[in-house]
Amino acid sequence: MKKLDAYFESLRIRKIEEMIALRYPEQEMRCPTHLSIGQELVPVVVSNFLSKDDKAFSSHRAHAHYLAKGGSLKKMIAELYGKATGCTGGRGGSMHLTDLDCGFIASTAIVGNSIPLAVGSALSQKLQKSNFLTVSYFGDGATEEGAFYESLNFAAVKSLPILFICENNRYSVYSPLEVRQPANRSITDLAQSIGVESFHADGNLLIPLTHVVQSAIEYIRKNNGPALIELDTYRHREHCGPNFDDDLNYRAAGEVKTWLDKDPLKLLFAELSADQHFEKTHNEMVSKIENEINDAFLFAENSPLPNPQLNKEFLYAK
Amino acid sequence: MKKLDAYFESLRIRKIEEMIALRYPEQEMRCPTHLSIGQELVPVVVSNFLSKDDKAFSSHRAHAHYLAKGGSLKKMIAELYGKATGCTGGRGGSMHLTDLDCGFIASTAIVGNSIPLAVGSALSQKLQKSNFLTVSYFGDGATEEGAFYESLNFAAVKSLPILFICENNRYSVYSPLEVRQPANRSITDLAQSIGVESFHADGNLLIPLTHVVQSAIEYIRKNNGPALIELDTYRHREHCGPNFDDDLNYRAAGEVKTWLDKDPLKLLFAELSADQHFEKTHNEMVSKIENEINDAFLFAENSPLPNPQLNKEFLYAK
Amino acid sequence: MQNKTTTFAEEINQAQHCAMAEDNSMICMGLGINDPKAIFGTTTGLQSKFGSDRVFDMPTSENAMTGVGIGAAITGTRVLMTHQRVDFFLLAMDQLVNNAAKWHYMFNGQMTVPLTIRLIIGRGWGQGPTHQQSLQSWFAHIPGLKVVTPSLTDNVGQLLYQSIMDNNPTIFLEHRWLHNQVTTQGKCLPLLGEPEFTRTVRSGKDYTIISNSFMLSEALQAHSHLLRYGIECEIIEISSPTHINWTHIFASIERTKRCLITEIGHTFSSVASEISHSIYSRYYSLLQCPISIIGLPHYPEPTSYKLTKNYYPNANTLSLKIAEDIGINIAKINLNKHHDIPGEWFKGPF
Amino acid sequence: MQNKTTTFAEEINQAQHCAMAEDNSMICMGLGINDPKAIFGTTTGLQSKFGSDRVFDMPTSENAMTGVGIGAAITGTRVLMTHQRVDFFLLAMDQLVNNAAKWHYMFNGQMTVPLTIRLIIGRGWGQGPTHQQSLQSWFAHIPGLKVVTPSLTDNVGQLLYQSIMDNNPTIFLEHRWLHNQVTTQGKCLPLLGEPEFTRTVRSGKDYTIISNSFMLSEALQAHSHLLRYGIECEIIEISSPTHINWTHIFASIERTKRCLITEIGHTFSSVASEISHSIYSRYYSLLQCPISIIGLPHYPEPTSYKLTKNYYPNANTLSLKIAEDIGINIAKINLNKHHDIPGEWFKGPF
Ligand SMILES: Cc1ncc(C[n+]2csc(CCOP(=O)(O)OP(=O)(O)O)c2C)c(N)n1
Ligand SMILES: Cc1ncc(C[n+]2csc(CCOP(=O)(O)OP(=O)(O)O)c2C)c(N)n1
Ligand SMILES: [Mg+2]
Ligand SMILES: [Mg+2]
Repeated sequence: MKKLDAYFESLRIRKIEEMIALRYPEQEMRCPTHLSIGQELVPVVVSNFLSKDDKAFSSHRAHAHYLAKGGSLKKMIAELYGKATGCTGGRGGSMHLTDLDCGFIASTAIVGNSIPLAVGSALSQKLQKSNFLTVSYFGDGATEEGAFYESLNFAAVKSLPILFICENNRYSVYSPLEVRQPANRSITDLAQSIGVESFHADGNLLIPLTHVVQSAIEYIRKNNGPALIELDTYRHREHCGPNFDDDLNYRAAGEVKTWLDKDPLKLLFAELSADQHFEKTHNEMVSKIENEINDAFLFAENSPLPNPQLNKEFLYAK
Repeated sequence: MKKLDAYFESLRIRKIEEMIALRYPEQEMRCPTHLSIGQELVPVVVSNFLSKDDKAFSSHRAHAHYLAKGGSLKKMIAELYGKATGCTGGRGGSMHLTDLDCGFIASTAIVGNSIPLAVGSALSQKLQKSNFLTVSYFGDGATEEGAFYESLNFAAVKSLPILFICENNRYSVYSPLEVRQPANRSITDLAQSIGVESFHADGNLLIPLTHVVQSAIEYIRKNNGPALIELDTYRHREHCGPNFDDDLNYRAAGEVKTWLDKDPLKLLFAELSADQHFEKTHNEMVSKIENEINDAFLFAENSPLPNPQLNKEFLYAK
Repeated sequence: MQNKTTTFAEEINQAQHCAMAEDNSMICMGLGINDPKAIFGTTTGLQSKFGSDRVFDMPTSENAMTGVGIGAAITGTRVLMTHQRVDFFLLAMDQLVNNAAKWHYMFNGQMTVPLTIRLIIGRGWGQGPTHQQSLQSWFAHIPGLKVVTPSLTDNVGQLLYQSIMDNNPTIFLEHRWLHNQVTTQGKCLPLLGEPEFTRTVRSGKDYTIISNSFMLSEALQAHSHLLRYGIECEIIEISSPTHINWTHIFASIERTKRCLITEIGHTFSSVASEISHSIYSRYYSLLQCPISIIGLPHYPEPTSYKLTKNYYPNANTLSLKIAEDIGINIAKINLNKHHDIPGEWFKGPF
Repeated sequence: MQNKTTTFAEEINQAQHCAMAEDNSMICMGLGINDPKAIFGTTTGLQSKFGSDRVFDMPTSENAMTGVGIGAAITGTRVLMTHQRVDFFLLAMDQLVNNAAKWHYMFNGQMTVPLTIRLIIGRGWGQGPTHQQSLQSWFAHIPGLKVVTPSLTDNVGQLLYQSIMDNNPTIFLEHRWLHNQVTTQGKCLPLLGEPEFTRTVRSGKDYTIISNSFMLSEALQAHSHLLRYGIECEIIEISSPTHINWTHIFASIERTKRCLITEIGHTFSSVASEISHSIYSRYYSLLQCPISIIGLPHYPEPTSYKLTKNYYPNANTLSLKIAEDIGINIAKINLNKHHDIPGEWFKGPF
């Protein structure tokens, strides 16, 4: 993927989430919210290889996946504000996003629980003889769920067109990998031995990331079989909510620093800045992004609240 | 393990199960019953390395595991007859065996569901700083359950003294491996990549089997960590019930023949028969075994029925 | 032709064949779906007719496979999944409750979940504590699920066909002992008809029995027995505890003023408790005797033949209770057969 | 000293400390048990006091970890496991129902399961459809489980301590909004006392309210409000739906002849339906008005602030219903606060 595109698409997501963080304390976005700040590059690169007919599923930490796939920003912010114009009309909140127009089917809030759904979507695609695939995003914690394992097994048995993306940010809430997975565990090797072609890369580095995503997708399209990519990444802020929480010391200061230094936006910015024209493009892009974000927040704030009289609607489908 | 011991211990189990098969049609053993005929050598060798203080757990197909561990034959047959003297007083039937005196804690009837229990037992052993271990028996089908995966992960994280024994008999009821697991799946490699030291052997051949069990147990005792052994094996009769069912053609005739030719008892018998004294020993042992079996069936038949007035008892512990 | 006999299992089989033919996108999956036993004969011929892409066996992974079913359903595939026992499906409650039940609702009607899950309730021959649970009360407690509990051969095909064709997640609770129940083919309701989830299957003025699943067979026997004493029971079949036609029930209670509710599982916090609460809340001052609930005792099923003798209530349990409520003495029906098998055709082991 | 205040969360913390000190074999596990937030402060200090062998974090593997807990329990280890939401525990129903609930019974009393599982019921701040389920009715439906549903700071410590020390598998359903509930320490019941699972927490002659968990807080407010109108409600706390003292309830109904039951979750096939059925079956001809059940509406909880305004019944819902039953007009209580937070101290996000 092109550096400039990767940078600006990631920057856009970063700035959206920073605005959410800034405004969260106003207590108008009243739902649990898990920011992707630090992890944006992964979905940006993955989505670069996808079309609208490819489907995506995600977890509690879904904003970046939704946005990178082309999900409507306005509908997402309106959803956080609990408005009628939100992507689920205020019913699902930050943890239940959907935008069928762009193929972002759904995120769900139970760890590991959207992985089998994504496999079911890939099964539909295979049955419909479609040439498209499904992406399933989840974290390192989700790989501890039996649902992850069972899903990979079935995807392999049936040779389904699915790309599993494991964003390994080393933590599940405040819990480090050591208390959850064996010392020398490689998620990549594990998935490979389940029967899914598996890849690994640093999720902060554009070139290896692009390369590995391309390889995995080529593999899926060529072999009609599943692939998994484990990507090392890091979340900059608290697990849930808008703040930094390194004062709690659950992550070693050195570790935090190493990873913040490897922030994908920082790295790309440094590289791109070498070009003298970049500053101008940057300023233009930033103001474009900021305008879009302001519009989205205005849209959300000015949108009508949903009508609780309709609360009974859609309990059953017609 | 000594050939002669292995042979006679396996033969004893075989003859017990053959008697169950013979008498099952009398309709007095009124519960689903899964025979281990063909798979006896595995638990015989495993149990040879265990003491009463080592614990064992098993699945629906538990007779051989229970007997090899030292479970009371009388109590087992009485259980099949639904008698008060049965190992659970008639409450659990063939699929819920227990004999705490010999460390056979329990078998349960839901696929994969006793694996976490065995891990919990190993956790107790570790906490109690005991030098003993727990064995968890299950089939190839059980490895498809998330519970299997989650259990191995936790056992590895906590370095628990547990030996997982997967008896791979290639079928789950009538379903062959192909429709359940990817083509090139190795359960051994899979377990290894989860983080459990893993071994593989032919479960029909005494020497490699003994060797691998010894290595695994040594590994566990030395490293205080879990190990798994995958053993190739074959059930001779139908999944549940007393009959042969190869008329149903779900297993290729050639496959069945190959495996029946490799019947561990047949192989050991052939080897032992080379010794001229064997015939005598054999006859003596067979009549000893047959007496024991007849006694057990007499015991079961003559035992009192349980009292349904006590059906409410033990809903809660005191 | 019209009068050839047909069984409950055959009707179930037929409904699946018709649904698969009707909807080309539909798939059927389940452990052993195409094995020689074909899930008690209910899935016979499906794979050979519709191919192994659409009809397939699967790994023993109840939780993820339910999720796969939901995922396929929300992306345009109609799904039917079968489990040989309700008990195995306890592994899949997260997918069922957190996803299937809530999906249409929480995504604001944007997707539907055309998924039906057949769960077979085991009974007898030492099924014991973990092969005989029914759990209709669990499923009915969760908003968004549709629960269907067939009792009779005449409408089971229609109920299954319509469940499959319905775009809501449906739990189809099928009792193992009903599979061989026979009726004449002409008496079966058309697959394409709209199911009547609350039906009067016997009319009577003296007493109302509200029942479903295998307990309805016992109720029918009790009904005949009591007729000999001049007692006319009305039997109301609840073939969907989540879609009860209350008016229908209330009309019967107004006439009979007495009622008994059967429960196929345990009774504490059950569908039967709910029905009782609803009837009482309306008619407490009209009733001539308390409402009885007859279901399983409040302990797990033991395995032994001897211990299960009185575990399942039967036609006698019902008749005696009704006679007591009405205030007459009656003899017991002579149920001269093993209590742990559905008929002499059953020889074990599963 | 005796009168220093204490909170519900502190009492829970204390009960765990005492149990761990009392039984050297006991272990505590749960996601985040020793993280900086210590499960809403309820597990503070446990790991530093008792070490990481006995108090430990675990993988996100709810199903197997429940089995591990059961396996450890039946082999001599007392186990306490905590989940931050009931909803996550839906993954573990097989282990809970097929093993924990039935073990002592199906192995004929040879083993016990000293396992307690704390499940926290979420509410508010957009918890939405999958972070706020309570499911007491599911758990109580299964024979062999003990279900404990604390409501008040004065006995929560005792209830938890005794649940842990009990040799039965116990589901301890703890409501997130009760954690900050305050009482004076001298008012707390001793940990070693025998819990009274059915208690009268307010006496009154006019009306019986049967309640538990957070709904009891609403009932207490309704009680005070109605007193101003001369209505004396009796409030009965059900702190274990599986261990109800029916005589206690019946005695109250005989006096008041009117009753309302609160339900912390959905009401269809619920513990409340069961209590209603039992009361009616005895007193249907004595009651002066129908029994009301007040719980959640029969649809999942939406997330938006605006949509949840009336999702949870509150003190006004209860008071107005009671006033209507008694036949008087009353004003509403002015509940001048956000409906989606337990108090001003709560600022989100979880
Ligand atoms: C089944 C289940 N267990 C626990 C939780 C609580 N929880 C929410 S997010 C989370 C962390 C998951 O970690 P990971 O999968 O690595 O994702 P990350 O938050 O790091 O992106 C946990 C434990 C949950 N939502 N569902
Ligand atoms: C959760 C669950 N699903 C399905 C079943 C039905 N069932 C009983 S035994 C069995 C086969 C399991 O195969 P495997 O683990 O290989 O053991 P084997 O019978 O070959 O010894 C199945 C599917 C069950 N008991 N539990
Ligand atoms: Mg993570
Ligand atoms: Mg097998």
